[in-house]
Amino acid sequence: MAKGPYSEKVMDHFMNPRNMGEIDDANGVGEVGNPACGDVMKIFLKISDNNIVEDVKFKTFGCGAAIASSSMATELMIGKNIDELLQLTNDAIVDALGGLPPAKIHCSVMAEEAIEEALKDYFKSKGEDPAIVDEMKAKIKKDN
Amino acid sequence: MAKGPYSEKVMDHFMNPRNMGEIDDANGVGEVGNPACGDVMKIFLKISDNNIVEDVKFKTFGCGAAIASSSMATELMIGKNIDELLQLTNDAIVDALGGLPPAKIHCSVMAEEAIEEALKDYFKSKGEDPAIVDEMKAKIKKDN
Amino acid sequence: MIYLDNVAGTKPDQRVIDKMMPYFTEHYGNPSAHFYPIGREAFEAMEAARAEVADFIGAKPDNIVFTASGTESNNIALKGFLNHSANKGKHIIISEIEHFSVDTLVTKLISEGYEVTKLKVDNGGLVNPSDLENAIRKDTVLVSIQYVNPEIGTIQYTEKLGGICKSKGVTFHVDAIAAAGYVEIDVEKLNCDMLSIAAQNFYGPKGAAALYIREGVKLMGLMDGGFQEKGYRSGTENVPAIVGMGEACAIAKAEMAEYVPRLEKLQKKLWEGLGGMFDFLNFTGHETRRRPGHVSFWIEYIEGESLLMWLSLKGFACASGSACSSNILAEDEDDLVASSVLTAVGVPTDICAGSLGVSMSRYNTEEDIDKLLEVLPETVQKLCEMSPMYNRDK
Amino acid sequence: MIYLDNVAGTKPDQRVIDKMMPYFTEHYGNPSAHFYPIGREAFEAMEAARAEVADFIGAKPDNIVFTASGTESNNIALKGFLNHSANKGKHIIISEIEHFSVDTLVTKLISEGYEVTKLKVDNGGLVNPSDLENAIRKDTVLVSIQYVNPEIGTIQYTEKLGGICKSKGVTFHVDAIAAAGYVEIDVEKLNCDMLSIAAQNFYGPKGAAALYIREGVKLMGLMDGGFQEKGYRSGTENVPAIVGMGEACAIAKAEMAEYVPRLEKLQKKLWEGLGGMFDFLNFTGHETRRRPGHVSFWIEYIEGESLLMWLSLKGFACASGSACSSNILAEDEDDLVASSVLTAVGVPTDICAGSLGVSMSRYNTEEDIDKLLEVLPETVQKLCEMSPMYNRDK
Ligand SMILES: Cc1ncc(COP(=O)(O)O)c(C=O)c1O
Ligand SMILES: Cc1ncc(COP(=O)(O)O)c(C=O)c1O
Repeated sequence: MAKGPYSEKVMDHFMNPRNMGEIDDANGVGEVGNPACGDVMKIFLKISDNNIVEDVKFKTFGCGAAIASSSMATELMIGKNIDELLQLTNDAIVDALGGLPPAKIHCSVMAEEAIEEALKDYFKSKGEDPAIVDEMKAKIKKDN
Repeated sequence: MAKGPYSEKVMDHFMNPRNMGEIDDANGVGEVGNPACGDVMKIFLKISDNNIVEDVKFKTFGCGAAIASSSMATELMIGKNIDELLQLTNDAIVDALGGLPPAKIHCSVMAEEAIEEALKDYFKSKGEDPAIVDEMKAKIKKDN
Repeated sequence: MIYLDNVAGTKPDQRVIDKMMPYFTEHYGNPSAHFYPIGREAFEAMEAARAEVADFIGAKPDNIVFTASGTESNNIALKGFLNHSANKGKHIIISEIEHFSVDTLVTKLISEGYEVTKLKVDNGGLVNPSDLENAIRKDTVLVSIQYVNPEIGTIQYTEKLGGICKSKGVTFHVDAIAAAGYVEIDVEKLNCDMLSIAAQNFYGPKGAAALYIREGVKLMGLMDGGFQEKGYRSGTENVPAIVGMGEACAIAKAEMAEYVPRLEKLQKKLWEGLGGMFDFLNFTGHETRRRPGHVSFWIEYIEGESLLMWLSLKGFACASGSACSSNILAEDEDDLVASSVLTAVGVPTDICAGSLGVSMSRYNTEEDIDKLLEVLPETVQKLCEMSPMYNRDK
Repeated sequence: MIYLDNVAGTKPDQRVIDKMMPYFTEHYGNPSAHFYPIGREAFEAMEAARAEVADFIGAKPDNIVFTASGTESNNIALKGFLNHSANKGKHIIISEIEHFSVDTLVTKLISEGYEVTKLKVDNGGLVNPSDLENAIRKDTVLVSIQYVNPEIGTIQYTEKLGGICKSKGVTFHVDAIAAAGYVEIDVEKLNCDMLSIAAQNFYGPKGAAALYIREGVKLMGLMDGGFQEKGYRSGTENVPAIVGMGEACAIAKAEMAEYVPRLEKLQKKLWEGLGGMFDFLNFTGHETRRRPGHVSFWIEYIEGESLLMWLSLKGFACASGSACSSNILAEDEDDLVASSVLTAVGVPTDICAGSLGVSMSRYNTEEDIDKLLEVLPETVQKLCEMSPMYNRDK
């Protein structure tokens, strides 16, 4: 088969998405995107008491890049602590996927945003101010 | 060989021009055309005392259609009397050639004009007014 | 691979290829070189092809201009005509479901002072002839409406539309690129002044297309150069492709009566098979006035590119009008443009939906359709399970 | 038939044809269809060809736009550039011996308010670089000068001309259509901003040509439509022809070093043979700066079409710039246009003269030239005898 517009990694994650599904007792859920734009991404997080991602699942309506970005994102998240999660940028997802076509970079951005939303939901569920996520993100950006 | 832009008759006259050459003792010679335009046609007439074309020859600088038109014209002229010569139009030459491309019709017109010029020269050589040719031509046109 | 994207181009007929070959190897001359056989052979083959193209659409050879693509035919027709009649009027009418090569072109003209009316289509994709009648104004110079839409397969009432243009004295161009080889074309019956077809859409080669121009209709060529194609289209002609186009026309003329009913049968089979499959599958286009062998639909909850990719992995080549799959080479996501055809025929954009276009060729068999009907449910199911929208509203 | 009209197009190399074939029979997909193999294969083959074309002229693949003919490349370059820079200046410079696709185009622009300088050439057909330098004005937006003239074979001082344009900041287009495959092309050395080549001129197929566009140079496409070729050239791409063009570039790059000296030898042989033949035979073009294997001349007293026809009957395919042979399909004799190139290089128009162009390909042999040298005297003699001008002035 000829190579497509996507890397082999993208194709692998598209065909065999990792961690696809929902977590019934998730303590953080984030959804981003817009059906009219053709992408909706939803991430379910289960963060343990010692701040480690114990489990993560995704559901995505979208193109090959969107599905592969979500799948890869979940792989990169598992076992990470919250700090590490906040450090996970879309660039890391793109790199891990072996690149994305320029017009599809936004799919990886959506994955990063879905993680943020899920984290905010997690803080909210713990009664904390979700704005902390934005602050921490801003701090990380500045430090880099 | 594939057919060219010219009919078989044109090709035949181009390859085997009839009556090519000069007549040393011609009593009527006509030349028309313009080197810059790519065509010069010269017709040599030998008209007998009883007004019959006894001999005719041509020399032509020009394209395939010009050479074939002159050659065909001489064929149509031989044995004709002056009246008949005046009746010989470019259409008759074109017909006899099995047609010419539209852009090359002017070659047959040149042949007709060369005949006229040769006739004028003939009248002049006999001490008559060459204008008679134009008059006779005009009359023929009107009668048709 | 089961190829079901024939609106994007068909596999050329082997007879077409065989006919072309000697024009690569033997008769390679330039058709403008009339004075030696190798050139003249090329010229004569081109003129024979012109006669075949003309015959295929009920025209005279003199009215056929060869171009290099459907897009070029449409561009010469529209720009060439408007550039020539610059001062005759500034109103143009098209439909809202035209191909980019008409829609983009005409839309750009607005900045040059043209007014453009884009006629609405109904849910079946049809322009209502009385809408055209009402839209024509005193200063209308040109109407351009496609014969068949490649995305939704709808066949317009082109004959009627042409009749209206004719009675009102307005020049009428028909983009018949998705129609040729599938729907009968007769420029007299259609009452059109110009008509575009492209060989690759009906078993001919890429690189050859044609524009029919009725006597008396004056155009200005797009390109300046040599004398080729009477100046409508300068540049050395692609002789082998033109020869192939002639053969494709001759074959289509001879064989449409055989393969069109066969395609209609396959279409019916697929339509019926899909009809009972999911309650969230919706057909697009018209149920009866459609290109034989063309079935198109949208499926809620799943996205078109993913559907295409899965079908490809399963061995099927289809099309989608989804934004994501539109322009994958773009440098920017803003250049991903969803088909406006689907919106025009009432597909709601505020829900998650993937569109799919299946366009068969005469090479397709019943088995191909059986296989597609077998594979589609599991594929859709897989994507539904992955979709955050599926089951949400249940 | 001994084919000696290679400026009108060459016989495609068999390797080129072999490379093209699978894109008719197997990989027939539309290269815009990225989501199934049959489409993607077409796309990837096209991109491989783009890399080969780029490599052939010292460019990057991103700078190559595929078109369907040399004329189209020239038209996109000139009109596309001017349409984009409409307000930057109104002065254009070309030479007086450009191909129709440049000369006619630019001449028409005068009515749109452009001023055009057509640089004179010397008797060898060369533009004097200092003439270009002097002609460039503050409002000069574009210079377009061909690399090799197909009629008289002259190779311009393109590198110098490009250097002048570069130093003055004026955009420089090179029509290299008659140069490619015969003269080395390197867009960096040439200092050009745009450059046109066409595959059929160097053993590639008809229907594929390319335009090089330097980064930063902005053009507007001629045709509106889909996303193909980044919008510079919309319309389904002619994949087989493009693949063939890639192969032709790769072959030329690899083999020019072998066949160019061979062509130079044949050229010398023909030149010397002709030199002693008649005192009324005059060479045209430059003696040393000429396309390898190209010999052109005019013969007094005889006309070009007749000469062509006789040579054809004797088995030779050549070219002539004579008016009579120019546009045999015209409806009107006024449309017969003699080449202005000959006038430009000082061929007197007030005497009877037939011009002949002999352009060899790498398929030609010494025997071919021997035969031509054998046949020419008798042919010329025959026509001289028929000419009322011959011997007149003796
Ligand atoms: C210098 C030059 N420019 C332009 C062209 C036009 O190319 P085409 O006939 O492929 O359109 C030619 C044709 O041979 C040429 O020699
Ligand atoms: C209706 C219609 N118009 C125009 C075109 C453009 O044709 P091309 O891609 O050959 O330029 C297409 C392409 O399939 C089409 O379906």
